[in-house]
Parts: sequence; structure tokens; C-alpha cells
Amino acid sequence: MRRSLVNDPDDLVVEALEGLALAHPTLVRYDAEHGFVARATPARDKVGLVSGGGSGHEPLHAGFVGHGMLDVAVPGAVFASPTALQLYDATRAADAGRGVLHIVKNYTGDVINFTVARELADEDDDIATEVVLVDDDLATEADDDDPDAPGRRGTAAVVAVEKICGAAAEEGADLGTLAELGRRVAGRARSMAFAIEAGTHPGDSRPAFDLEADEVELGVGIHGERGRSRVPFGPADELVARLVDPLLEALRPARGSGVIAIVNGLGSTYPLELRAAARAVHRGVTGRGVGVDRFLVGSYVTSLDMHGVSVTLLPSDDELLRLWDAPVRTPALTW
Amino acid sequence: MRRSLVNDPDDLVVEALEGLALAHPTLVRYDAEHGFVARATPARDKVGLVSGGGSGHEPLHAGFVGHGMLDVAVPGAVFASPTALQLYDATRAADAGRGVLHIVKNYTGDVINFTVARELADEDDDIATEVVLVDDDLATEADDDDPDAPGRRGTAAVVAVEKICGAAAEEGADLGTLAELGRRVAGRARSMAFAIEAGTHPGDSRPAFDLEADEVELGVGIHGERGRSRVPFGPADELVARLVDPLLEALRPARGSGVIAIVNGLGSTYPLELRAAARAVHRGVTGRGVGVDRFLVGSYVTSLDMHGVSVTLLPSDDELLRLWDAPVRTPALTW
Amino acid sequence: MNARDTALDPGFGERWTRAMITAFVAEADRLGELDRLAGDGDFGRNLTSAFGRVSQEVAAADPTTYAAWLTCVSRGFLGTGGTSGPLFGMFFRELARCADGDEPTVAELGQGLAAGLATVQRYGKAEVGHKTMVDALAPAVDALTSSGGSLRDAAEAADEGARSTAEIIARRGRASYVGEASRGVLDPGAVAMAMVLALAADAAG
Amino acid sequence: MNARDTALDPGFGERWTRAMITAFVAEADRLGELDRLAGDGDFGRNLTSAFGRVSQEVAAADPTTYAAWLTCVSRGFLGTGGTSGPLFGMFFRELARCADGDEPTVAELGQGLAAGLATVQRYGKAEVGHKTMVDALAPAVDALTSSGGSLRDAAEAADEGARSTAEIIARRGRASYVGEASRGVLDPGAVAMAMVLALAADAAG
Ligand SMILES: Nc1ncnc2c1ncn2[C@@H]1O[C@H](COP(=O)(O)OP(=O)(O)O)[C@@H](O)[C@H]1O
Ligand SMILES: Nc1ncnc2c1ncn2[C@@H]1O[C@H](COP(=O)(O)OP(=O)(O)O)[C@@H](O)[C@H]1O
Ligand SMILES: [Mg+2]
Ligand SMILES: [Mg+2]
Ligand SMILES: [Mg+2]
Ligand SMILES: [Mg+2]
Repeated sequence: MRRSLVNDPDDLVVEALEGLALAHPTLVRYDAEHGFVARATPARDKVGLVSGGGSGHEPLHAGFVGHGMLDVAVPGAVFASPTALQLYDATRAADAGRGVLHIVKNYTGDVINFTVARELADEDDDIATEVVLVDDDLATEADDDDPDAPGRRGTAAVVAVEKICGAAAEEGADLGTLAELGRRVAGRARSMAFAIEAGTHPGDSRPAFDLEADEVELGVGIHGERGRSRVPFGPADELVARLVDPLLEALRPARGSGVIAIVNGLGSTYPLELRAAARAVHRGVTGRGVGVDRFLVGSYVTSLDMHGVSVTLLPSDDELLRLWDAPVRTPALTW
Repeated sequence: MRRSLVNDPDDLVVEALEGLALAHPTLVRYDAEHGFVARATPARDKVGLVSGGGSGHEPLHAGFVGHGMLDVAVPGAVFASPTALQLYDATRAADAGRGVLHIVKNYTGDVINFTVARELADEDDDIATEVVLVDDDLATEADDDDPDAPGRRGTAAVVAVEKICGAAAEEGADLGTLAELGRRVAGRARSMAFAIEAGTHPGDSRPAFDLEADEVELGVGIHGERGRSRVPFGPADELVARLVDPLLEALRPARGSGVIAIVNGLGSTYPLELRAAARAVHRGVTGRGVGVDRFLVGSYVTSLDMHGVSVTLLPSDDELLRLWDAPVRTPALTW
Repeated sequence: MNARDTALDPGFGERWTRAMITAFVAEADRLGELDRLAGDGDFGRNLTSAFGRVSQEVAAADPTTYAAWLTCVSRGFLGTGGTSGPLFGMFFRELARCADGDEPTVAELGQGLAAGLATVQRYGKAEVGHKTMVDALAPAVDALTSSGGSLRDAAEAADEGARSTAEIIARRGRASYVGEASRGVLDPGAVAMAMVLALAADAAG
Repeated sequence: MNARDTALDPGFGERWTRAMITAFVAEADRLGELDRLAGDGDFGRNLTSAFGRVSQEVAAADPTTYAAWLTCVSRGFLGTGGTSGPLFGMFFRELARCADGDEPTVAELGQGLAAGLATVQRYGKAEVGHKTMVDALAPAVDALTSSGGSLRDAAEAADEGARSTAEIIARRGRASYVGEASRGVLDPGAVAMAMVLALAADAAG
């Protein structure tokens, strides 16, 4: 039996956004009328960065609003895209005269609603916009070349895109440069996840899917959907290898090169587990002669209380590392 | 059925410490030989701050090692005190010639082992030490005056003690001043927690205790022990009120005064829940005419994957707020 | 001057909008049930929420022209989730923009519907036969433009197109995930689109 | 010169330490079982781990004097968890410090035991009758100091004290949480303390 700490599940997202703003009044404000979270003090003379998507993935995206990352984050209902109007209002709020970059995880609803918002912003307000589509989830790489296939899902690589583009925007990069940079990051990064327990919708009493004691769901997404396959439960190091090996296989980083690695808890993975998983990822990567140049370990892109881990690898270079290291000051990421 | 992401449960703590150090190489290092976590770059010419206790409460304490907080953190096995020798070695490592402050949560094993370590450090190394005992858990306040009662348990207020003493130490405060300051914080702060699901020992398949669907454990500690009473399950706002009301009752802050509030997830509480709980706490406190001067919301003092929330209230004053706001740079807390 | 180039009776935009509010709130459950049978079941709630917003927009904007009324409908949908929200929202946006004067002519409506179809297809990439709102909208556009028919003809073509969706399996939207199970079930978006056209014909008188 | 003021035979510290390593590793399970019956069950593991560390310390320090041998025992316990770790650790630390020369005299051992008792009580706040190691240690100190007895007398007093713990309920340590359930069970810490004294008497010859 699973229970959530909620009042009316329909109010949860809004109450949580109010709570976030109360906890970080110097960093963010929640605009209840328009349904977005913006910096407490709007930035000037830079390209605005907007991201958004369904709720249930916290701290994504509202936790990344602040200096060095997003200007505005737009939350939908749990696992549902924000609406086109929310995104349009957010785009207007984020524009400081130098245009707005949309960072969009690849899900049909998100893609359509962001596209509509850009069209409205262009036609009605003459705001220049660009989009970076984040599609890093290796588990959903199409096996054939079905032109109708929705393509890889967007998952934790979105944090790297937001961080790196956020730093470049702060430095004054223009819209076109940011879009190119974001696409470079998104194009390189790949992720993969497994779950040993599914997440539970607030108010439900059962997880989204059941697993037997000897099963692990490999290639899970972040919306309660099933993964690509089931593999036997086993020691953490073995399970982590099932993520790291295919990622290295897909990316084929050269020996002597380096990556930015993100080891991400999916919701209820606790720090002892996550840190031990980080160790396993580090050994897996360095064991192939590839350096872990930067290492982000924590629960950043979650699926309610899903119990599991995702690993993201992003081959690095000097520019990416410099932007990664640039100062950031948001509710969920500060350095 | 519960499962953990582990290799051999006996190796979990050490593997996690290695993972922590790999994730934050610029902030901390793990000294495997002596069993502690220290700053990557030792501080000079300041009083050393050492804390520690059983593992399973991450990010406490190792996540708070760094500029503006601890110098050394000493982890025991899961829910078990570190040993006297570990604490002694840590005390020697933390000493930069101006003495060492021990910040100790009130549990018999921790108290004895820290005391032994101070005695060894004094007798064998002539290191001046002081101790701040943190005993904030209102749920364990003795009803009678049994002289043998172990007193209130130490829980999340330890984060405030470490943050505030850490800032003062960085400013150059001497050992006696720090001890007094820490005791003032510990003496004022009170906490209380509830759980809607107990934590599960790594490797176990069942939580430490069972709860019926209509029950909540009120007054839980962080070691899998039962709480003080069971109350009916209900909306989050009602459950949160069962923490806030007795805390305000005990502290009786004057109308117009303010508090530093910590809303803390106990392990698997996910951000939507925690933020909504933060909103409820904020309303509960401000509804009594008391301001929330500072607000820390996150999972900082956990009990493996326990599902629940603790609330800590610390009546504030200008000095405490100044020290709270001072810069801090640790794996789990940075501003 | 051809009847197609005469503006529709004053108040057409208002009559059409009000009729849609009434009809869709009444039919939301039935349409939601179709989405439950072969989709993800949220279409009814999406419609209720869209027209709730339409009513709010009307109250706030106090529209007087056709364009202003239809803009309220567009914004209602654009403030709603699902796939149908942005698709209907941009569809009605094209319709709102089709009139030069206070009320559109039938020819302008035809151009608006054609632009709306193009927009829906640009976003949704659905062709006729993919079991979507396009299956109702495309024949209606055809009836009104290429075939030079009346609004009533267009509504009838849309109705026929919507009925045809029962026999096919979905290739777009959530219903495409259920494959064969969608056969035998009408596509709720197509049925809704047919209703939109029937209500337009009614409102035109 | 009184026999009490003659240093014990050379090698006493080494014989005693080695005997403790052997005996406690052999008896760990039995003592752990007592802690399982009325405590939290970890005393056996704590002992195994403590004497594992003692062996490591011996290997690393290569002790030659009594003080050095007993310091290894002390450090073994101080590097071990539980309540017994620091209590035994500080107890043996006092014993390590009691000798002026290479080996202690019986009188010095008596003073060491008395200091050890004081330390254990300072940390643990247990009195005789609280069902702890104090119930074995206090009578041994008494036999050796106030009563002027031999090491063997002290060991016998400790043994008797340990036996007496069966009849009482615990007032200190984890066993105090189980209340009446601890009655009838020997206190493992007291039994261990009695073993320590018996092995000392054996080693003294
Ligand atoms: N790609 C598409 N192009 C055109 N119409 C579509 C498309 N996908 C779905 N639809 C229409 O949307 C309707 C479902 O709307 P709704 O339930 O709100 O969306 P969702 O599928 O996101 O839950 C379908 O009945 C169909 O007519
Ligand atoms: N306060 C105390 N003073 C003296 N001895 C104690 C005290 N508490 C426990 N002990 C001794 O420690 C023994 C238990 O040791 P151990 O199992 O290692 O500790 P824990 O109770 O922490 O699990 C008991 O049998 C008792 O003799
Ligand atoms: Mg639907
Ligand atoms: Mg839907
Ligand atoms: Mg024990
Ligand atoms: Mg114990």
C-alpha cells in the first residue's frame, strides 16, 4: 500500500509551487495567474530561457530558475504538458528584448504546446524564439527508421542543457548561438534508467506498474510507462553496468576523453544508494579509460516516488566545462 | 516488498562515502583509513568543527563538510555510533591549533564515544575541545523527571547548529564562544516528525515497522524506532498541524517574532509533497503572527527511505540570521 | 454579388460561440467516453476545461466582433492541455482571423477552415484516414471551398467524415497506442469537429 | 617486600592479551546469545570485531611492554561500536597506564582496575545491581584492594558478581529496555568482565 502526503491531489501542484516560492523568496516567484515560476528579480539584457513540462519531475524545472540557468519554468499538471497559453505568457515574461530560447523535452504534447507558444509570441508580440529539443533517452532510440516514430524521450540531459545554455546566456550569447550550443549538448548527451519500483500517482494506492521481487525494469521513462525490458534484480554494480555499458557503446567516447556524468535518483532513491551508484558509474566510465570531468549526483529529474536511477553521459570539451563550472544560483542547483 | 539498490549491505556505507568524494572532489575527501570525511582543503586558523553519528541519515553529516560548516564528519555504520577512535582521529585532523568543537546528537552511544574521543584528545594530544549536545526532538521530552531518562533525541536542529557555528568559526570565533553559541541554538530549537511509512534497512525486505492504511506514526525518531503515538491518516495540512501546533505550544514565540524553519523529508518524501508540506508549515506559523525569517526545505536528516516529514523551529535573532545567511559551500548546502 | 461573399447575419460569432459552450459542456461525457474506449480518456475533461475557460475569456474580454468571440474560443483551447487543446486552439485562431469585417462571409469562413486544417496538419502531421479530427475537417473544407457548397453541406461532409472513423484504426494521438482496439470506436476529436461545423451552420441560420 | 609489590612474571601482559584474544573469539557466540536474549544481540559481533582489531594493533605496534600490550587491547575496543566498545576501551586504557615498570605489580593492577571501574562508572553511570559489567568489576576491585586478596580472589569475586546478574533486571544499556524479560539471563558484559579477570589470574600464574 502506498500513500502520499497530500491534501486534494488536484491541488498538489499549485500548493507545491507556493511552497517552493515560500522556501526561496529571494530566488523565485510563483505567478499563480499565469501558471509559471520566474526569477524573483528578472534578468536584463540577455536572452530569456524558458523550459517546462509536466509536474512530478521535481526539482525539474522550477528548481532550476535563477541566475545562471532558467528565467522562467512552466509546470503542467502531473505528467501533463503545460498549456500553450502558459508557455506563451512565460515566453513574454522571459523576453528582455533579446529573444527567448525554449528548452523542450521530446514529448508530443510538450513539443506541440511549445511550438504554438513560439508561433503566438512571434505573430502577436514579435518576439524572436528558438528551440532546443532534448531527446537523450537511449532506451527509446528507434530500432527501425519509422518516420512516424516519436524519437528518443527527453530526460535528465535537460539539466545539462539548462545549465550550459544558462551560463552562456548570462555571458551575453545571442539567441542563435544559444540554440546551436543547446543542440550541441542535446545531440551529444545520452541517458538510460532503471527502476526497482514504479512511482505512485498522488492519491493512488498502487505504483504505476508492478514488479516481481526478482525483476528490474530497464529503460524506464519518467511518466510511469513501462521500460524496454525486464532484467533480473541483482547487486547495484551489475544494475548500474546495464546503464553505463550501452551508453558507452552508443557514445563511444575516445580513451583519454572525458564526460560530464549525471547520476540521478528517480524520486525515492535515498542518498546511500545514490552515492554507491555514483561510485559504480565512476568505475564503469574510468574503467574504459574515459575521465569523469564533472559529476552531478542527486535527484534532479524524478518521477514522483519512483525508486531507481538514471545515468546521463555528456562528452565534454573545454567550452562545455567552462560553462558547466560557471556560477549558478537556483533552488536546486547552486555553485 | 521493499528492495534496496546495494551490493553487499555491509559495504554500503563505505561505497557511498567513496561515491560522495568522487562526486565532490573539490569539496571533500574520504579518509578510508581513519573512517572520516574531511574538507578537501583543510581550513587554517579557526576552531575545527566535528560532527558525526550513525549512517542512514544522509546527507547528514558528511554532506555538510566544507567552507562555512563542518571540518570533519564521522560516519558510523547504519544507525550505529562511530567509534571512539574514529572520533579521536577526526578530532586530531580537525585541530588547526585553536581547538575543536564537537556537535553531538543526543544518543547514548554517540555521547559516550564523543566523550571518550575528547578525553583522548585532551590527555594524549593536548587538544582543547568543547561539546554542543543537540537534543531538539519534542516527541521525547520526558513527562516526569526521571534522572535516568536519556532526554530528548537529537534530530534536524543539528543542521542549524552546524550551519550557525560553522559560520561563526569561519569568522574566527574562539572555542568557548562557539560552544556557547551552539548551546544557545540547540537550547532554543525544537523538532517533531511523523511518518506514513517506516524506513527499510538495506538488504531487508520489510520496513522497520508496519502501519495500517489509516494510521500515521507521530513523534517518530530517525532510527526505525516507533513514534510516540498513532494518529489517523488524513490530509497533509492536518498532519503538518500535528507537528507545528505542539512546537509552537512548546516554544511560545511572541507575536511579531520570527523563526528559522526547517521542513525536512525523512528519506523518500518527494519534492511535491515536501513543498506542499512547507506551505502548510508556513501558514501554520504565520497564522500565529510569527514570521518565517528563513526557510530550509529539503531532505537533510533522513532515516533511510522513511516516508515522512520533520519540522524544526528555531526562534531567530539578528545574530543567528546573520550567521545563517553567511556563505556556505558543502555537498548538500551551498549559498 | 454571390451569397458566399455576403457577410453572415450580425451576431453569428456570438451565436456560434454560445452554442458551442452549451453543446460541448452537455456532450463532454459522451465524447470523453469515446476517448476512454480508444485513447487515454481525458478528452471530456479537456473539453469541459476548455469551454470553462472560453466562458471566462468571454466574461473578461466582453467581445463584440466575430473575431473577438472566436479569439475567446481559441484562447480557451490554448489554455487547455492534451493534444486537442493546442490543435483546436490554433484551428480557432485561424477562424478568428478569417474575417475582414465584423462578421465573416461564407467564403472567408471557408478560407479560415482551410487555414485551420493546414495548421492542424502542420502541428499534428495527420492525414485523412489517420482517425483524427482531420477526418472530419478535411471533407468539410473540401465541400466549402473546392465544391463551392454551403455551410450546411460542409457540416454534413464533416459528419460523414467523423462517422468514417469508426471503421479505421488510429495512426495518430494516444489512440494509436491501442492499435486494433480502436476499431469500431468513433474518434472523439472528429466527432467534436463535426459538431463545431454543425453548430456553425445552425448559427448562420 | 610484599608479594603484592613484586612485579608479575615477565610476559604477563603478552600472555594475558593473547589469552583474551583466543578466549573471546571462542566465546563470542555464547556471549552474543545472551545479548540476544536480553539486549540487542550485537555483543558477540562487537567482541569479535574488537579482538580482530586488537590482533591488527598487535601486528602493527609489535608491543614489548605490558603497557604496550594493554594499549593494543584498549585501542581494539575503542575502535569498536556498541556501548561496550568505549567502556572496555577506557577500562583497558586505565589498566595499560597502571604499571610503572615493564610489568605491573598486583597492587598496581588493583589500582588500574579501580581506576577502570571509576572510568566505566563515570561514562556509564551504572551502580552495582544495574546488571552490567560493573556487577563483576566492582567486587573484583574490592577483593583486590580493600580486602587485600589475590588476583585469583578477584577473579572469583568477579565470577560471583557475574552470576548474580541472572536474578536482577537491567537498569542500564539496551537490556534495560526489555525490563522483566532480562530476568533469568546473565549479563553478557558482566560475564565478559569476569572472563577478563580469570584470564588475568591464569596469566599471572
Ligand atoms: N496528431 C494529431 N493530429 C490531429 N488530431 C489529433 C492528433 N492527435 C490526436 N488528435 C485528436 O485529438 C483527440 C484527442 O484529444 P485529447 O484527448 O485532448 O488528446 P490526448 O490524445 O493528448 O489525450 C483525438 O480524438 C484526435 O481527434
Ligand atoms: N551504562 C552502562 N554501564 C556499564 N556497562 C554497560 C552499560 N550499558 C551497557 N553495559 C554493558 O555493555 C554490555 C552490552 O554491550 P554491547 O552489546 O556492546 O552494547 P549495546 O548495549 O550498545 O548494544 C552489557 O551486557 C553491559 O554489561
Ligand atoms: Mg485523450
Ligand atoms: Mg491526454
Ligand atoms: Mg548489545
Ligand atoms: Mg548495540
